[in-house]
Amino acid sequence: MTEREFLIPVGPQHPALKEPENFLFKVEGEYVVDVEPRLGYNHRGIEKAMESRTYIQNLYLIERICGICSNAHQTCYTLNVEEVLGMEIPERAKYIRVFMAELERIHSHLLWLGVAAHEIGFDTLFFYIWRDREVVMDLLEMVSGNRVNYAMPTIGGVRRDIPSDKIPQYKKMLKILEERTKYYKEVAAKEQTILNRTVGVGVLKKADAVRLSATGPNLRSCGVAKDARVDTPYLVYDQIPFNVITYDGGDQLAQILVRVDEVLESVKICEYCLDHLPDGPIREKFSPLGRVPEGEAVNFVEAQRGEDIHYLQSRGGDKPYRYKIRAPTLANIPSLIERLKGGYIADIPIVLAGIDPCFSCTDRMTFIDIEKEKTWEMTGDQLRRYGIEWYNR
Amino acid sequence: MVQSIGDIIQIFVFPGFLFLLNYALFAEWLSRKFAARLQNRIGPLHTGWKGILQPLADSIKLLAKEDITPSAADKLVFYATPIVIFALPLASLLLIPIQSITNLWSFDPVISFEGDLILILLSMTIVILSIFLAGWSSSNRFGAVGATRAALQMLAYEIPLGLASIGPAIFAQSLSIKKIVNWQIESFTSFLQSPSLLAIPVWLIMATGFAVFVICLLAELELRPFDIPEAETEIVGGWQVEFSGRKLLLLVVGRDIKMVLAAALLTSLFLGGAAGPWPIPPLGWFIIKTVVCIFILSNLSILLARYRIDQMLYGSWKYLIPVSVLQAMAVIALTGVM
Amino acid sequence: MLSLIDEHSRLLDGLSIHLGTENVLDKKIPRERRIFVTVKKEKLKEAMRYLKEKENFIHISTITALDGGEYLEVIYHLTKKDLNLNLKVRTPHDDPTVPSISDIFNGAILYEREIHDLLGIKPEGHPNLKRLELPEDWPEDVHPLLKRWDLESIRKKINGGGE
Amino acid sequence: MGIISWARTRSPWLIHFNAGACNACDIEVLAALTPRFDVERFGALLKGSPRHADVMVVTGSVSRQVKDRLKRIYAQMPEPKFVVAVGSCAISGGTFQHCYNVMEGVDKVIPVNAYIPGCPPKPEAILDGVVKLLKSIGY
Repeated sequence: MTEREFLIPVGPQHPALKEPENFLFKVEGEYVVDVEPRLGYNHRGIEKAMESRTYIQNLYLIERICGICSNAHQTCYTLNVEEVLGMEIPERAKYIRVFMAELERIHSHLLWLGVAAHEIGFDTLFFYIWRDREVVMDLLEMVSGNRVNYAMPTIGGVRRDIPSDKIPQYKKMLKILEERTKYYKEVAAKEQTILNRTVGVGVLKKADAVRLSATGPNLRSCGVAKDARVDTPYLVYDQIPFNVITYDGGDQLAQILVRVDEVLESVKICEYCLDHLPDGPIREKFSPLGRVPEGEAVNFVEAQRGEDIHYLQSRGGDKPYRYKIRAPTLANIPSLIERLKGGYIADIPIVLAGIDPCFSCTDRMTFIDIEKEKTWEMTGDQLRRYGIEWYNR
Repeated sequence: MVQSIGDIIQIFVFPGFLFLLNYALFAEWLSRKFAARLQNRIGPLHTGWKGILQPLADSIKLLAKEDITPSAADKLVFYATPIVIFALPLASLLLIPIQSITNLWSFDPVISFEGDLILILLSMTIVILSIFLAGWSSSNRFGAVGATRAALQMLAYEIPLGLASIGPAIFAQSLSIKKIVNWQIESFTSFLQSPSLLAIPVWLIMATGFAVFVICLLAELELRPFDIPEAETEIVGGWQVEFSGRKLLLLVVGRDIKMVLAAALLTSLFLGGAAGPWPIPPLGWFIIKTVVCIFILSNLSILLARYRIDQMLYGSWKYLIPVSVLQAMAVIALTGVM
Repeated sequence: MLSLIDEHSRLLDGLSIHLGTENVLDKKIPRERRIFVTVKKEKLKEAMRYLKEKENFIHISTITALDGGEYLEVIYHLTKKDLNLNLKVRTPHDDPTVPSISDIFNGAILYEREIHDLLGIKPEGHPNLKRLELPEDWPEDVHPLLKRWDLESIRKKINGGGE
Repeated sequence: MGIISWARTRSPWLIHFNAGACNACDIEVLAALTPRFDVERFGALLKGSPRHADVMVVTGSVSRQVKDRLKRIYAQMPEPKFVVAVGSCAISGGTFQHCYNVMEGVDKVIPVNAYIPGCPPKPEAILDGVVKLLKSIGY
């Protein structure tokens, strides 16, 4: 702590971070020198709880790890259980799961785009984007009955079918989404005030991104084309033509453009799924008390924020012996620290939001700093004592 | 005796505090509604007709709230600064010509003397200094960072603000706002009778002065592109973070009055004050012109994202100050020729 | 072009030759793109170096640790194009330590802190072994994911020791 | 008392605190601000600092780590303050009831005035909850 450094706690209650996490920044004037993330405010001990619940009950728990990528976690969980059961799910169910996954990606990326605009103080864009996001929320509500936590994937297939007479309406809504996203892509790329706050801000070099095994748009914005849908394809992603978006700017603008292009890509995938939806049943029989044979399985899903890995070990019986979840945000935190160092205080929110952190996913296993630092709101006398102690150090 | 009662009414009732306070609340409703409509929202709706009483409801609620003073805060400064931030803009609004109560068609201000323009600029600077003190005295980290940012921002826009306001003063050969307004009326009427070629550069200079003035007012009012001192997403409310209850009320209404002061200054220096053709009295013209200025200010603040403090300093030192200096020089050159 | 399964078995043979067949306890290829292999604890670092240089694995997805009853098991999930390799290492309950691989795969620095926190498996040579996501007022010796701790005993320990 | 209670019901300034939620409720609280639902019609604004706020919107089953931060933020709010627990996690811990790190419900930590059930409650439900809270304090 050099003479002029000043410790700014950001969070756990902070309007820029929608979730409780606490970053301690060592700053010199307006420059960030060092970052100590202190999270764990969201840790609920889900993995322990999963060991004491049956497979069907775990479906509801897995879905509520994180509101925005609930479908991704559920898809991965059902893939794991079906692999251990050796159960083959109907082709139609696979297409519906991919359709839901891509819809959720559109929903999450649009949400993030709005929040990113809000971080740099551009509230008008935030309101416009979230107004257009309502279109995808209505679409999700029509398909699954709920705006968030759709509970579509279940062990053995999908819970609800897509009525074929509704498909033209879904397509019309997808078209609206595509136009609006193209408009926002143009705004993001040309609006000078956005460029001022995002170009060259929070830059991550490609070597660092690979060294720290980052994932998702955070990695792809540094020019590395790594996508779980291509590296370890699951469901029917190997039959669907789509390309992996990469930009090599490595700064916040690259993150914005990667996500906006991915929305356009997801709209194409959704349309492909709707066109090639095979008919047939949507679910295999799996009784709620069903027992799962011994075995283990690892599965990857490309969630909105990156590669989401689940590991299941079952030793017979109706409860998993061990279930491990590593959400994408935890993999992105070391590279987030790299991005934050050397920036301005004013850039903290946009760089923090850059990796689209989902601390409710991460917090099942995020990390805390032992050093006994006070909570975010130092009272006056602590600050004075701290100030005196700091000056005569 | 009669004279003094007239003054009291002028200061406290008509073009004075009562009218200005209501007008400030009306201005806040206007900008909030305008911002909402621009963002495709509805804005306040249920309090009074179309939500017009919303600012009043906010103020009364704040009056009735608990007023917390942090134990470590510097008590005297913590109490004094909100009062200064509220009182100074209100007082300097008395210097603006709105409407004289003696006869319907004249618009001389409550007090007018040579150099009241300088007094208004001084009061604006003191308000910013008290904002710095307020943030610093609240002994909260975010307050401290907000305060330093407010001070930094003042460095950036004070000089262009002063220079831009000198333009009309030099044209009118005087530093009193009343005379500046009169000059504008004469030059405008003379231009209508005999449009001379010489008028074009005058209009050009006045236009650049207007633009520079608007940008500096955005910074002074801490509106969107320059609301760095109270950047809500970065430092949690900036220098206002520790204020609550009555002190927060003084700050909120103080900001509205500053908005009205900015709009009034803009109209009287560049848009011909409260003067206008026959049917509408000066008060009507004053309200129309200030509403237009408020629209301009809040429209600009809606459409732009927030700049970083260093970008703002860089922008103002590199562009704003040279332009305002050029404008002042051009004015001097032109008056020499005329 | 070799089919994926042949590719995986070629990789496994290369690994067991490099480490010596007695150190590779069991190998399993359940399906395309998945390999499960168990290695002796002493040979872990060497295996990791081999996989990084020879088989150009660069990305470590995560590290899973579980309480397998008589032993503690740690699984390293490495991924690259078209392959996910899961390297398993076992340690007895009374010696819960594992050599740290954060110098080979920097991304693992967080996952090792997590297994230390939740299961008490200490990664040797870890640069800053601090507590992971458990709260600050959490007693040191309680590692919730160990099988001997169930919900009531954790609550009793915390409420007893805690507030 | 008519004017003050009229003013209090007409301008509830909100502050949002996520006490370990899965952020489904948080994005619905945020959606309530956006053009389609626009909670500003009732005069509600989202404020940054607890000093400026009257109503605290808490989401999520309070995790052990967040517990004392929640108390601290609640203590910082000036007096006529109200708490709205949004979502079944905030009401009773929801699906995370038997997890070792969860306090199962906001009312175990701070007094709560209004509960909005749902997982997540739709923005209309949140608006309805806020308006009902306003009516109740309007007595």
